[in-house]
Amino acid sequence: MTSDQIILVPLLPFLAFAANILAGRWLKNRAAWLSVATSSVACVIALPICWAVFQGAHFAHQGTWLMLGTVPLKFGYLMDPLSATLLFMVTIVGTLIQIYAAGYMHGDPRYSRFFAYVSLFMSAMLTLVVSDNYLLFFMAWEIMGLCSYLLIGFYFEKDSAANASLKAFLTTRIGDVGFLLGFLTLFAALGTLNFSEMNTLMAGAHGSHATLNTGLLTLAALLIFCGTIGKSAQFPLHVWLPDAMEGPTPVSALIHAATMVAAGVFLVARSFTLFMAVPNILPIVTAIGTITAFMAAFIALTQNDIKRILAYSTISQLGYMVTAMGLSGLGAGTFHLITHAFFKALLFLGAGSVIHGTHVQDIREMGGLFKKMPHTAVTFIIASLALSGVPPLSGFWSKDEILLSAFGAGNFLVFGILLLTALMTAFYMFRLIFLTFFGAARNAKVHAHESPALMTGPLWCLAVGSIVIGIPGSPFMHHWFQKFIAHMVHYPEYEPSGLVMACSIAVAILGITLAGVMYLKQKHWAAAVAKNFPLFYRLSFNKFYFDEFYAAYVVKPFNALGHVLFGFDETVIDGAVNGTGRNTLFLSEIKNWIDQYIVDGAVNFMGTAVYFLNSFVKRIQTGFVQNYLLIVFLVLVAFLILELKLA
Amino acid sequence: MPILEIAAKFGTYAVMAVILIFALGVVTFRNLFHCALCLAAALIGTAVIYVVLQAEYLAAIQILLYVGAVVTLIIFAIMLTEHLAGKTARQNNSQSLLAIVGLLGFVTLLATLILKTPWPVTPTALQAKNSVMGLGKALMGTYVFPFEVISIILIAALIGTVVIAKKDAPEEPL
Amino acid sequence: MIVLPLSHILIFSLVLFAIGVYGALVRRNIIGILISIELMLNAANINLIAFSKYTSLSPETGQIFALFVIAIAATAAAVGLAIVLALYRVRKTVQADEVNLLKW
Amino acid sequence: MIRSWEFYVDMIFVTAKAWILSLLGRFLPDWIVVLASITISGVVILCLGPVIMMYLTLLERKVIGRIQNRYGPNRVGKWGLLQPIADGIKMFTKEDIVPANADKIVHLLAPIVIVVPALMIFLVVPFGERMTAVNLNIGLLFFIAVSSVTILPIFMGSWASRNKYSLLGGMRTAAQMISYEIPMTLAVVPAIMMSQSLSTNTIVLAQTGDFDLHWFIFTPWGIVGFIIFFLCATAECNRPPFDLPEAESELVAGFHTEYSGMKFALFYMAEYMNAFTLCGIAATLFLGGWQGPFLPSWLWFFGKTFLLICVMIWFRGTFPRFRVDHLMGFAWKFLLPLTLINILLTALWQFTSNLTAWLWSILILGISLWILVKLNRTFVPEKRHYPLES
Amino acid sequence: MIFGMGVFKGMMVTLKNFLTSYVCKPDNGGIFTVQYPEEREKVIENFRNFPFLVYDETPEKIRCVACGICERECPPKCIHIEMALDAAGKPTRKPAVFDVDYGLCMNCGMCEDVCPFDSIFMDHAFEVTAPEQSEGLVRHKERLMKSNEYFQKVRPTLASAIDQKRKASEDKKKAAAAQAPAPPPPSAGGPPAKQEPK
Repeated sequence: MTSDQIILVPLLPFLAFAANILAGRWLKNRAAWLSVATSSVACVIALPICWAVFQGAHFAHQGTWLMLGTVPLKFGYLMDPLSATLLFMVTIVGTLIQIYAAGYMHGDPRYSRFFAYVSLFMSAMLTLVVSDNYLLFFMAWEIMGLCSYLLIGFYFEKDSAANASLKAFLTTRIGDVGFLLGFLTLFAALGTLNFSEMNTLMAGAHGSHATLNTGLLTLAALLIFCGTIGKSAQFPLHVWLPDAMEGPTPVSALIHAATMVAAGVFLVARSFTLFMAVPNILPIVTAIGTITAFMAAFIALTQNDIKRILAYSTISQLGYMVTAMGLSGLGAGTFHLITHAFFKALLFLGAGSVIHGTHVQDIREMGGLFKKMPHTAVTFIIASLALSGVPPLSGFWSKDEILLSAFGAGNFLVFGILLLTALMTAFYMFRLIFLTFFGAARNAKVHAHESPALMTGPLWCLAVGSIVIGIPGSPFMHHWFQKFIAHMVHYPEYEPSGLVMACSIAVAILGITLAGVMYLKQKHWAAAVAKNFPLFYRLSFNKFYFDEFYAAYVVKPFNALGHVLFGFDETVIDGAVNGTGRNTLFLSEIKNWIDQYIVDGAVNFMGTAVYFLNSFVKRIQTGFVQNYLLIVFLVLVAFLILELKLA
Repeated sequence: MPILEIAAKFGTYAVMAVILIFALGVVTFRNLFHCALCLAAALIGTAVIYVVLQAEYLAAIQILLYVGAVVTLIIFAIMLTEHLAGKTARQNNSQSLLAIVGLLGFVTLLATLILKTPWPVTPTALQAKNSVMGLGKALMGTYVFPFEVISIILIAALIGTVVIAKKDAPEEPL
Repeated sequence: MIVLPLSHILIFSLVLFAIGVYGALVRRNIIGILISIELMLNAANINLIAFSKYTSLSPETGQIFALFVIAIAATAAAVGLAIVLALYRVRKTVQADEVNLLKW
Repeated sequence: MIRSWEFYVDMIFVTAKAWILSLLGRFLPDWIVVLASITISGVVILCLGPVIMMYLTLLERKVIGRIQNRYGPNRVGKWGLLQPIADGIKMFTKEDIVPANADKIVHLLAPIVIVVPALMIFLVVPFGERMTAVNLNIGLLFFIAVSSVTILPIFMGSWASRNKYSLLGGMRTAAQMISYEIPMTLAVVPAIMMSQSLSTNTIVLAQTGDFDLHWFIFTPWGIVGFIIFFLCATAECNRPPFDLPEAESELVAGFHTEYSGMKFALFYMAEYMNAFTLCGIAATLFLGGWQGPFLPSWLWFFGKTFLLICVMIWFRGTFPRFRVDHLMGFAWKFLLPLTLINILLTALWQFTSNLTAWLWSILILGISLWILVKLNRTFVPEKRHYPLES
Repeated sequence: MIFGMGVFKGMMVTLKNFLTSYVCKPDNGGIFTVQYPEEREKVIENFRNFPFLVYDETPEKIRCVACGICERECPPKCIHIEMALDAAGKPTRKPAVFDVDYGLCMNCGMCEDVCPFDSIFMDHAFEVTAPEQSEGLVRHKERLMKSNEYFQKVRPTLASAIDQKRKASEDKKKAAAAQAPAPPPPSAGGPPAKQEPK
């Protein structure tokens, strides 16, 4: 019965949500503690179960929810290596971020509502993680989308926040519709929505493709991947994520860095057998991932908003994960997902701490914060090192795994792009750090101060996590994690390669050095680079003109279509109407005479005649309902007689 | 025990007759309150018929919902709209004769039809016992969707009733 | 089990229904009409149960339909009576033939 | 089969009836025996009801007297044992007054009709082992349905009297009874869920167990359900503190203001029989009905029932009357959510072990009670300050 | 505060009352009903109900002199006095008729206060019943007259005080009589003669 307690894990945050949303007015500041407490309890319940799964256990339980005709709708939970890993990550990171948020959101007028939304989000995310079928998965997925919308637009007084929330919602919606259609297609093809059953079917079908409808499955896989593209902000639907940074920073950390956006990758991991079974889909995944990784990193090079840089970094890293999935590197992708969750959450929280301390977001306004905010700075640097892939921090191991899958698969183009991306990653992260924490303070108006212990505490916890979480996947533990994931699904594994590792370390150090040189020593270099490569600079600075592109080629056409239709209405139809009107006016003058004497006479005669007749007939319409009822009834009787006569 | 069976049979006919008498009372009494009471009596009688047809559960539900709730509601409405000691006005409108003629036709026609039709009455069906358990299972299984829809309808009716019957801010009568 | 002929039950419910129809047709009071409609629904219920008992359908089907009818009848009564009360408040009458604005 | 003498004491009434029937069966045809069986049960119930009612009035007057430091009736017979009979004689011989404008027939019918459901509920009450008059498989539903009919005669009486106090009392009764019927019905649901039956007999049998610790009241949902059921039962039979329909200080006597003599006595009788049957059902549902060690089953049943009735009387001796809005609010805003939570607890009980379920139940109940109390501020008045108090 | 605690407390109070009614004395929670005909509460001495007339040793030696002051002062006018006449038709300073209508009397005690001859007092007897209201509750002189011993018994403090006073005045009178010869009788008989209304 112990594993049944897993139901409590999503349920407890949901209770916190209910309490906060219903009784938030007098819970006031206690709202945060309610949310934190429920998350912590969920964490405490979840961790032993995760541990058991790490030891090799496997839990699943199913119950029938409804019988729709003969098809049972079954809900249940599934605790396999994948979900245990995610559960482990989400509960810990979520709890820490909520503790942080209790400090960060202090004094907000909608304090309790914030925690209500966050708890609802936690509940949905945990449901998604433990769910064992696509339907429940999708339901949780949609609730997460809703929470994301609510939280991005949390400061809905700001126009930008409201617009960003709308943008995020609409953009992800495209992917969600794809996902919905995808799993319905899958249901049509397989007759089940259950992950385990799907895996079994796929494993069975591996030998004989004839039994399964490959066309339908390909379509299903493509559509499901649409969901990933939307949720994980992959090219070309990545535009919402940077704007989503309008939400409170803990939200950015929790939803838009650590958990929700990772759900897309998790979806691919869940459907991995499907993607493996269907030919020609993995290259698409790889391509999308690589493009995203490179493009986002490239954009991040020139951004100035601290949260935006991190957002693009997130997109880039998600691209990494998707690439890993595309290269059949399930273990590598999942591993990177976990490590990324820790250090990216830490980065966002650090950024939040910086914003909290300085009240500015532009890195050009900052500088020299290391002295003033030591805790934040140190943890931030740890996270950046992890992200840049400096050994022995966690990011190095996971990134190395991904590079290894590319290398091992012999896909050297991808490998090269990923290396380049890693270089850029190290560069922009340390650009950020050097501009923010080192050098001299550039804006005298900024009075920075260290954040309270309530906020730095989670930072340190996450920092420790960022350092050690890579160990299970490292050679020190003999790549335990990859083997653990491989228990579930078999995918190609590659021998660790010293060359890849060396490349990885080299680009990381190169990037950091470059950033150091450019932003600490030779400060004019940055401007020079921008001047000498104007095309690249503009592309990067303007985010590849994606928003403009969409504005020009998606939004504008629709607007233009509207305008055209309106113009058509105004000129052609109205003109025709007006012209007709003028002509009619003229004609009517003539007709008037005819009308008055001939037609009117006739009409009046008709009217009189009708009125005369009507005075008998109109009595039927008495206004009494019962009269009508009687007539209906009598007609019914008449029909009955008729019918009997005929019969 | 043929005597008991015959007695029960005639008892049933007697109940039917009583129901019909009360039903006539429902439509003919001048005092609306008496009508409502007759309705309650007729409904209780119908519950007895249900018991005869071995639908005990439904009989109980009939009494609980109809007599306990609907009739009470009707009586409330009567009390709110009727003047306690007011003279009752003419209760029937002028179409009663026509209605009676039509109804007689209707009843004769359908009665002949009923008598002529060979109903597929099966002895196995007559012997079948239906349990409350089976009813519950059917309600929660086969008919779960209509059941849920009913709950939505009930909620809608609840809200609608409150909205309609709520006293608005005072305004001019039409 | 008392074996009445099915046709007797049907005729009984037919007569009950006819009485209800008569009430719905001739009562002036709207509440009276509502009461009569309850009678008609009742007659229909008897038919449902009788059919489910006498024919080889699943015995639950008819009862469940009757159950639904009862539920709907309750909502109908509630909404109808609310309308009657609103009408009474606005027009100070509950006579059906005094509410005849909707004509000609 | 050899049985202990306890068994025969237990079965004394059942055996007596069976003996009479077998005696009849020797001389008379079967159908008369069937009729006789029905008649015996009917006659027993018809006698039992009024007798119980009479002595309940005496019990009530005695206990209330004791609570108020008085003796209560003690003049007619030893300890006033003949007092109910004297009251009865008085009621019979009193003049029957009918108001001039009253609706005579309905006025006459109301007190007669009100006794019918009160007596009918006796049919499904299990007085002892094998001592249910009619072992209906929908017994509990029958009880709920029939007790809901009680509203109707009260309406009849109040409307037919043509008296504003009667009418107000009738309206109040209807509102109160409909409101409290809902939490009462929902409070019954856990017992049905756990025993998986609507039959009162089966529910009693479901509570069999060692040391009688299987009574439903020894579970968290059982105790909550029992308290809610008992409160609702008190309200259903219009007993204090829920006696608004007959609030003397406001409505003279509510719906039976215009009744006197035997008609009044019938109203009174119905009320007391309702109190008895409701307490009996409460004992059946939650206190294990006739289950109990050592004593014969029927003695256990009557003991439990009278204990509950004494609690009702105790209530009457203790509490002042509710205010109308508090009364309705209590049913709709407090009891109703609590019953729903209680159903949840029942489900919980079925799924986890006892100790865990207890802990969870206490947690959930505590939280929900706290929330309900917070939401229902009106029931918890502000701390009042009386300036005269030193 | 736990919700429902007040309810529980209230019930405990009544339960305590219920239980103590069986074991305790009236003063600390027991039953304080008095089972009237069999047992009755002690009447306090100053309790006053209806008036009565006091006579000394024998009924002839009635204290009342039929002066009529009480008749005049009685607020509900429930006293009716007629003075006795002797054979000669002279007033005798004794009441011939002394009726008190208990049905009218409101137990105010005015008569007791105004009586200068310490003759009329309020009694303790309250169980006064009559089959018929108008005449049955009228008490005539014969039933009104009670001996001084009775007075001593029901209201000992007042009675002994009055006895002492009377004895003192008697002594004073005796002493005065010893000093001076007895005054002529007409001076004493004067005022009653004037008072004769009829």
